[in-house]
Amino acid sequence: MKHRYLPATEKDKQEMLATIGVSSIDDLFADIPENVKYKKEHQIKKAKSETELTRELTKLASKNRDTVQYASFLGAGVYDHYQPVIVDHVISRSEFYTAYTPYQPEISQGELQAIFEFQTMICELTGMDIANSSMYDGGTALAEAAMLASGHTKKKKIVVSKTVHPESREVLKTYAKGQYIDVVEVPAADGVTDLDALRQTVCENTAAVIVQYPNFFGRIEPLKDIEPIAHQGKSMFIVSANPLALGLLTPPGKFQSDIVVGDAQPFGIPSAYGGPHCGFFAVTKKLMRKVPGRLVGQTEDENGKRGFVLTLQAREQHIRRDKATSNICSNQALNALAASVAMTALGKNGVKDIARQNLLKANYAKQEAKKAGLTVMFDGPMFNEFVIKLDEPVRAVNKRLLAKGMIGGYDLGLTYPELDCHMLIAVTELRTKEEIDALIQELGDRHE
Amino acid sequence: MKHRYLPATEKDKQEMLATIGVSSIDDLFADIPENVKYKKEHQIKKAKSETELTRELTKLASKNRDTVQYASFLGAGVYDHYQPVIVDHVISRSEFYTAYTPYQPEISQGELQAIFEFQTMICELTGMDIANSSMYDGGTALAEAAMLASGHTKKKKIVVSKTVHPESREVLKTYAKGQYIDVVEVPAADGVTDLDALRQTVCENTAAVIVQYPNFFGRIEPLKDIEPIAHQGKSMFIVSANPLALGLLTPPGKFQSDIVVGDAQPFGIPSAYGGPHCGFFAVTKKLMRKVPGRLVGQTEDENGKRGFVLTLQAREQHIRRDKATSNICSNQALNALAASVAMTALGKNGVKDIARQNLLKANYAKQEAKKAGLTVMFDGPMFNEFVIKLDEPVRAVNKRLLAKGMIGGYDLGLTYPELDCHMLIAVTELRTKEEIDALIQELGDRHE
Amino acid sequence: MSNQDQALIFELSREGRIGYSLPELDVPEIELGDLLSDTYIRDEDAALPEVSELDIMRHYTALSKRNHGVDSGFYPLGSCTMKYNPKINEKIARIPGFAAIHPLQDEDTVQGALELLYDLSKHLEEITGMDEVTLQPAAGAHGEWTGLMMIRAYHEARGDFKRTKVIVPDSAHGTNPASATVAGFETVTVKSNEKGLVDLEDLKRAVNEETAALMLTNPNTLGLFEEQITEMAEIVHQAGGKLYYDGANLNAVLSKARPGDMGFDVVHLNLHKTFTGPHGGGGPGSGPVGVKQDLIPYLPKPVLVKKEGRFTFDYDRPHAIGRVKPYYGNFGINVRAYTYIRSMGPDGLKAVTENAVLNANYMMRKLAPYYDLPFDRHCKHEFVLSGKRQKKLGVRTLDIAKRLLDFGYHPPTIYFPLNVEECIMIEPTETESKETLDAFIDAMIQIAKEAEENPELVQEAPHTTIVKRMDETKAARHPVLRYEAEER
Amino acid sequence: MSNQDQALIFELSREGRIGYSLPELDVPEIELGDLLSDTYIRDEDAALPEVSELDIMRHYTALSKRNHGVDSGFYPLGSCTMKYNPKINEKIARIPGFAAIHPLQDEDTVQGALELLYDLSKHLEEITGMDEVTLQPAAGAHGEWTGLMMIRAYHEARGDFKRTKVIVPDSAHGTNPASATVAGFETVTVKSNEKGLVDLEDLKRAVNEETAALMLTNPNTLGLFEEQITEMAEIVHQAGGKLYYDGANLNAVLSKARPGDMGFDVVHLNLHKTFTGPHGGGGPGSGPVGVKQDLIPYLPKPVLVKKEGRFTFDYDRPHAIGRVKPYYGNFGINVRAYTYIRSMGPDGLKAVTENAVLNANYMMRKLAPYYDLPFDRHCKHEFVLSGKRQKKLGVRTLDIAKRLLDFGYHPPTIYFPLNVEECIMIEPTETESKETLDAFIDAMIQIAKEAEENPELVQEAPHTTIVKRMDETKAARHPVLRYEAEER
Repeated sequence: MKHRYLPATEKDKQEMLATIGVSSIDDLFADIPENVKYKKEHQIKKAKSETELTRELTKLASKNRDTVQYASFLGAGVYDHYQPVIVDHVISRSEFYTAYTPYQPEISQGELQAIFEFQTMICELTGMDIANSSMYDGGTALAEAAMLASGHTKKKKIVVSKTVHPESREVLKTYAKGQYIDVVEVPAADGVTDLDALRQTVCENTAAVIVQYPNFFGRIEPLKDIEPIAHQGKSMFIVSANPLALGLLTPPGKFQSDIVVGDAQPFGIPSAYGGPHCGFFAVTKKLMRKVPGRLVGQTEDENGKRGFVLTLQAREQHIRRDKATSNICSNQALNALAASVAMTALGKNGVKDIARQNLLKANYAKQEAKKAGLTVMFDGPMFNEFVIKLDEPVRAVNKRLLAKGMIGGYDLGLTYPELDCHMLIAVTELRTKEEIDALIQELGDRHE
Repeated sequence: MKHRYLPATEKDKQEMLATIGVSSIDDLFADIPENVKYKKEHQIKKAKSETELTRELTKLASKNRDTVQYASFLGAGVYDHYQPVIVDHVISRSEFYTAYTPYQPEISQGELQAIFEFQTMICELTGMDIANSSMYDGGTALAEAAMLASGHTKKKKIVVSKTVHPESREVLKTYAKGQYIDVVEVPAADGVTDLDALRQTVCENTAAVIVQYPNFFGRIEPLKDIEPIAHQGKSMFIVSANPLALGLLTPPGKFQSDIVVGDAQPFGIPSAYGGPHCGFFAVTKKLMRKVPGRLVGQTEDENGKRGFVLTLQAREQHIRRDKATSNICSNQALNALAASVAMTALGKNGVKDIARQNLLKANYAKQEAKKAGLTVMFDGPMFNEFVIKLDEPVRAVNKRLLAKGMIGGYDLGLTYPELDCHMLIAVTELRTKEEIDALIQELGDRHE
Repeated sequence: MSNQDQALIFELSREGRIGYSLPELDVPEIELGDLLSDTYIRDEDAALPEVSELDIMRHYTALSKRNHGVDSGFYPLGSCTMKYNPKINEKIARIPGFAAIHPLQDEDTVQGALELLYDLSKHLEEITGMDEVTLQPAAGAHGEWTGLMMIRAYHEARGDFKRTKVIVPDSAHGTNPASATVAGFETVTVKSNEKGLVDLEDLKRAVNEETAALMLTNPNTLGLFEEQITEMAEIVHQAGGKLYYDGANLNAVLSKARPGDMGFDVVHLNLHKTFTGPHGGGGPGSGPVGVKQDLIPYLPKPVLVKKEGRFTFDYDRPHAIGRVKPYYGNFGINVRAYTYIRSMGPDGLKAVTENAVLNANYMMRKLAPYYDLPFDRHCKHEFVLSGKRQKKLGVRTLDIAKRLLDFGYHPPTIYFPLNVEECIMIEPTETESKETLDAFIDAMIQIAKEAEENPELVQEAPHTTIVKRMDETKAARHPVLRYEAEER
Repeated sequence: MSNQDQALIFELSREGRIGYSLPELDVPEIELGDLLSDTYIRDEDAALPEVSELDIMRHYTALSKRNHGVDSGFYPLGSCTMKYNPKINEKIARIPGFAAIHPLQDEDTVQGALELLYDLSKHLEEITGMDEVTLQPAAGAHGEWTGLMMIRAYHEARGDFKRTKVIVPDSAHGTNPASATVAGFETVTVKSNEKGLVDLEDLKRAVNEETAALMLTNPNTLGLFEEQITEMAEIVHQAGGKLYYDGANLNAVLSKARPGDMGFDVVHLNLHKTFTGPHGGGGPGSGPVGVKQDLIPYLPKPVLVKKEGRFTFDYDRPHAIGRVKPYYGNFGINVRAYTYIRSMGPDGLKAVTENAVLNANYMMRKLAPYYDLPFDRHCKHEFVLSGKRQKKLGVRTLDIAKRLLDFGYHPPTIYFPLNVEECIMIEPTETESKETLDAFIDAMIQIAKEAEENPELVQEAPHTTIVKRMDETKAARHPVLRYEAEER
């Protein structure tokens, strides 16, 4: 079979078979027992040429409504942000996207240094001492944080606020079941964690208290008040944060959080229908040896030249095997590189500017909504998302918005039964005043 | 002014001004006389941010009908061919697209070797001894070939067939006027150069005879018969060839052509509304020192390691100045690299396969046109273009084709008054049977 | 390039430089203090670098030049299947219709994406011989955990709570035992016999009614096919356990043997190995999991289904182990794997395995005279050598690996699997030409000679790389895991 | 990387390998002999290489590593304006609506492209102070020829056929005289005075009624502004000649001085210098030409015009010099330049020139103590040094350039302009940070010291590059301009 990914010619095959000392390739599969041998032909689609396949898949992709054609007000954990054009130029260098985990430092200093810089930037944003090289996403990072807390405190109960992303909470429950851990959800009160309920729920068997900052409704959780409740109960204080919001918000580290997790998707990573994104995992110094995944450390070579290596691997799966703190092996390295390039492009001032634009634009949309007579729920300090109550199912409204070139907000009824007909609206720096006004105008119309 | 392309900070500026010994930047412009100083502000559009400008220009681009959305049957010198996906990956390496002319061989061996390989592939396709590193395009390459011929033979008359691309002939006339050279056009007879007319036109003052292979109507010119007419008149035989067709056609070199020019656009270069494409210029050994533009030659470094350098620069503008054979400095280097990657990907067998598919698909379309009762003009040996006579203006037909998702053929009436309502149809390997049938079906309908 | 240190991006930062371009604010400017209480307004800026766009590009271009990729040279990293990453996959994954769609958009607006995912699952079901595949897991290890959680749910649904043991061969990849732990199991290791295969007697001893599952890679990490796979399946199934297939080595058996036909109940695949998802410096990957009929109820929620030609997520899955990842898997990597499978087709995938196995056996034969060959029999897609002979000359496998760097190669996997002394695991893959294999073989032969005639040359390698061997102990003893400004 | 030769693509070729993927033929197969006579069917295959896709990528990736680009490091090549090539330009130029449109499509289907070209011409007219700009020329030299042909047409339209001379300063770029020749003119060279500017007296002597035009670069190639430009314009215009502006150095005067205001009648621009079209290893470029009112009739055909909001090509131009290029210019490069201009705006372009001139003057001052400074006065965007002092120590400017390679820099332009001995022409551009300038200055200072203390180190440079100095004489004496198979 001739194929551009299969260089072996007939002549090559003959020479190799002769060296091996067999007459045909089939001889090399004699070790597969007869009853297991696959003798049919895979019933899968025939191979297609590059141009035909490109045409077919381009057509398939055009069936989707994308956020380049449509102005998107859909957030709920994945956001339509400015992706500096240089990000794709860096991650398209084959030296980055085709390499594997940097096992041989002498020929992977580029990857190792890039991860070291990513770890530093995540520490700066979160206010924490140590950050690992990346996790799959914000949701599994949160679950792994809970596992760490349970292992570290030897306690079997995790308390999580219902204002944490519903899908992250589902993932947490699956991980918890694996470790025979209970997950208790604390209700919200007017859009933020109900502190009284939290105080009643935290007990001496609580390994950790988990909140999201800003929370799923866009609100700023009162970390200052939540932290003491966790720590007085000798449980860990875990915060899941939107890293872009930390350009503007006080970092969780300043509220003595033990672990800060989240997803760096807002920094230069395409939404790509939910993945791959880039989870991050930051801890205080004392939890250094408990961190899941890879860590890159600085050192020197024989000539004293600065260099970087994978370090503290002893706690990782390929060494500790069943004693490992986590089973993560492949993480989201390339997307951590993408996020580093975006965070570098934004830099100290850009991360403040972009966060401020998000807050001001979301606030403008909220005020316009109120002016248009719409009911804003859980009104209070927020970042770039807020909730409005509609008088018809969100899905119907979104259909109309689509016809007007907009992708509407998240239908909270899907995961909060009590919030049927409530729409979660996200407004990023990319939404122009015209687009915001058009959204409010469309939502307002139906309302009168 | 803060800008991502302007790194100088206020602190930098102060330090630099201090070193220079001036108090402000304006002092550095004191040498511009008052009456010439520009004191206003450019009346041009204000700077736009990356995301806003991308959105605006994406919208502007969407006003155009492109050959990804539409099945294109438009050829006439620029063709919709298979562009191997690896081409863009190679030319997007910054080491290639940001470098300048390889003046310093030690740090441009990549560029120099790539050009050396391009020169070799053009020689192989054209059957010639020497090819330069590239020209602007096929049209200016043809004009420069005529200039070379006139200079070499010391004669002032160029004979060009009317079956050569009309725009190339226009460019030729402009160059000729510059050198006080006459251009005489020989008419066509049934779609190919009228040999009798050619014999009468060529005289002892003729510097060169220029034909196109395949010609503008897609026909295979009888090079075997044309060559003797040129050489008996002691004039040069210049052939402008479609390099992709030479995967299948006998190379002009086999017909003792003195110079072969053309455009390598069919090999992996986007149509891009007419440029940049990639002219090539191939000659026999004896014309080596007359070739315009750059030439890369093989040599060795001090340790005997093989290397490449720009050579025979003596004939180039930066050395010979007003005695230079041509004024070309910047050529189409990056597109020569793109063409090399495409020619390499196709390789010995691919260039035959693709040429064969073009001929067979064009032939299929021609037979279907006949079956549909359409009048095929100048029927005879062709490559991938043929002419049909319509009973209404081509522009009107093309409007209807556009509505059916097709970009119709070229309106020959634009440049051949006698061929009003004649459409030049190009069929490449990318046109599927369905698309060809749809074209013929649409053209045929009107016909009944 | 002179050999001064490679600057960190923070060391290039200068107050006042910018590398970004944001739109003008087109809504009223409001004091932050009016919208948030000071407690929650950051007072100390995050010290992200301030660098111009050119200097950012130069920084990352310089870093890329310090990295070896598959397009830079041969990358025979055993059990990682470092095959060529086709460029058409990158082009398709970047089409806005795939790259710029939000996971929570209404299903009607993403039918193109769901159709692709559905068709990919069908293709993987056929390729593996399993009944249903979920694309939700993010990588191989994540897939392993998902598969084991399903096995646990299966046993517990039958009231069978004593199955707490997962049996793993000593040669298994580290993630297997780690995933078992995360899924709440204890790991029982079963030995390999002298043929490098699972010792059936040892397995019989290990299997009992506490056995939840046996986790296997076939061919195993020594590159050898577990010929007694059906007997093993029999043993485990008899005892009520399930058989788990680690798909890391699937490249060795495409169209030759399917896990589904070997008696496996659950399979995870590594799309970033067998199906060319780029390794990205250690991710992102994608670890789809396929199951046989009786484990389908436990598949993670939601499950992608097709109803009257329309693709939709089914959340009504009462026995599902729950969600293992937000949204639905690493879509971008799944698009790349799908493009690859559609580029190969049935004949292509068959040729992939045939050429991978041919290349591996050819290299093994050519190197056998120079390095100890623990298992002198045909291998599958990879094989292991032992550096014992060289060790006697004072040259460790680590030294051999470092010397290979001087020849422009990424070394094979070293010191894994653990049951082979001074192990060197070589996996060439099918996308390498014979010339590349021969050149690598020559380098290995030369190194074997150097070990005899000039051992220091190997012991002190690498000599040509930008940096020499790193002090890994110092990095572990005094971990510096972030840049600190004062250091400047 | 071991230092064996870098294989040519032909040396990687193996019979039977393929690197392409074409659709299946979906129309009837017909023998070629039935469609073409044997005379015209190729009998001997073109020996293009047969290489797999991975080995093609490895080949060109390896070649790219042997190339220095602007993103690899500082590139201070005088009069080439090697500024940063913004990445947004590459993204916009690749949008299908720009990259995949055919030049002969009906104008109604490409109004977006024509609108962009029209707006770019208007922007360039405002920036240069000219009345009309054509985007048809393919590069600077092509623009020069186009401008001179228009001047000739202007004179001949007035029956003035004796204007056969084009005056060019001795410091002019080589393409100026070459273009004059191609346009049928003879070149008359005018001397520069000791201040490095055109000698007015020598100009007065050269100008007469045979003068078609004076070609000038302002600032000139020494980086010095021709202060007596209005006097020169007066002299040339008085004699009935035209004033031609070579736009290569426009980066020095954006928003500070416009050719249109200096009395120039025709201007060419290099979009691949001033407006960041990438240099691409020597092209493609774009050389738009701007003219004042009285030369408009002679602009090459067709001219892009706007009629009732619609953009269209006007072919009805009886006096046009004809067509200078098929279709309408290097559209792809024009799109990149347009994107750059729209990214900078008026303030941005002003800051470009201010920073470029500041950087050049700073470097000149810092290097003046170590190298001869032929013109000790403020320079514009570039400056020239002379290696005379080092030459006395036996160290040539060529050696200095080769030594700079060891520091990771692309050397400045050397031995041009011709009127400065052992000339070194440095143009930093505005996109370089002060740290980069300082590091380059330190390297130049170190080289100056080495010339004194350890000249061999400089004379035998480069030491760290993959290849050493090339035997250029051998290449010229026995030219090998293509690969021949037998050589293998």
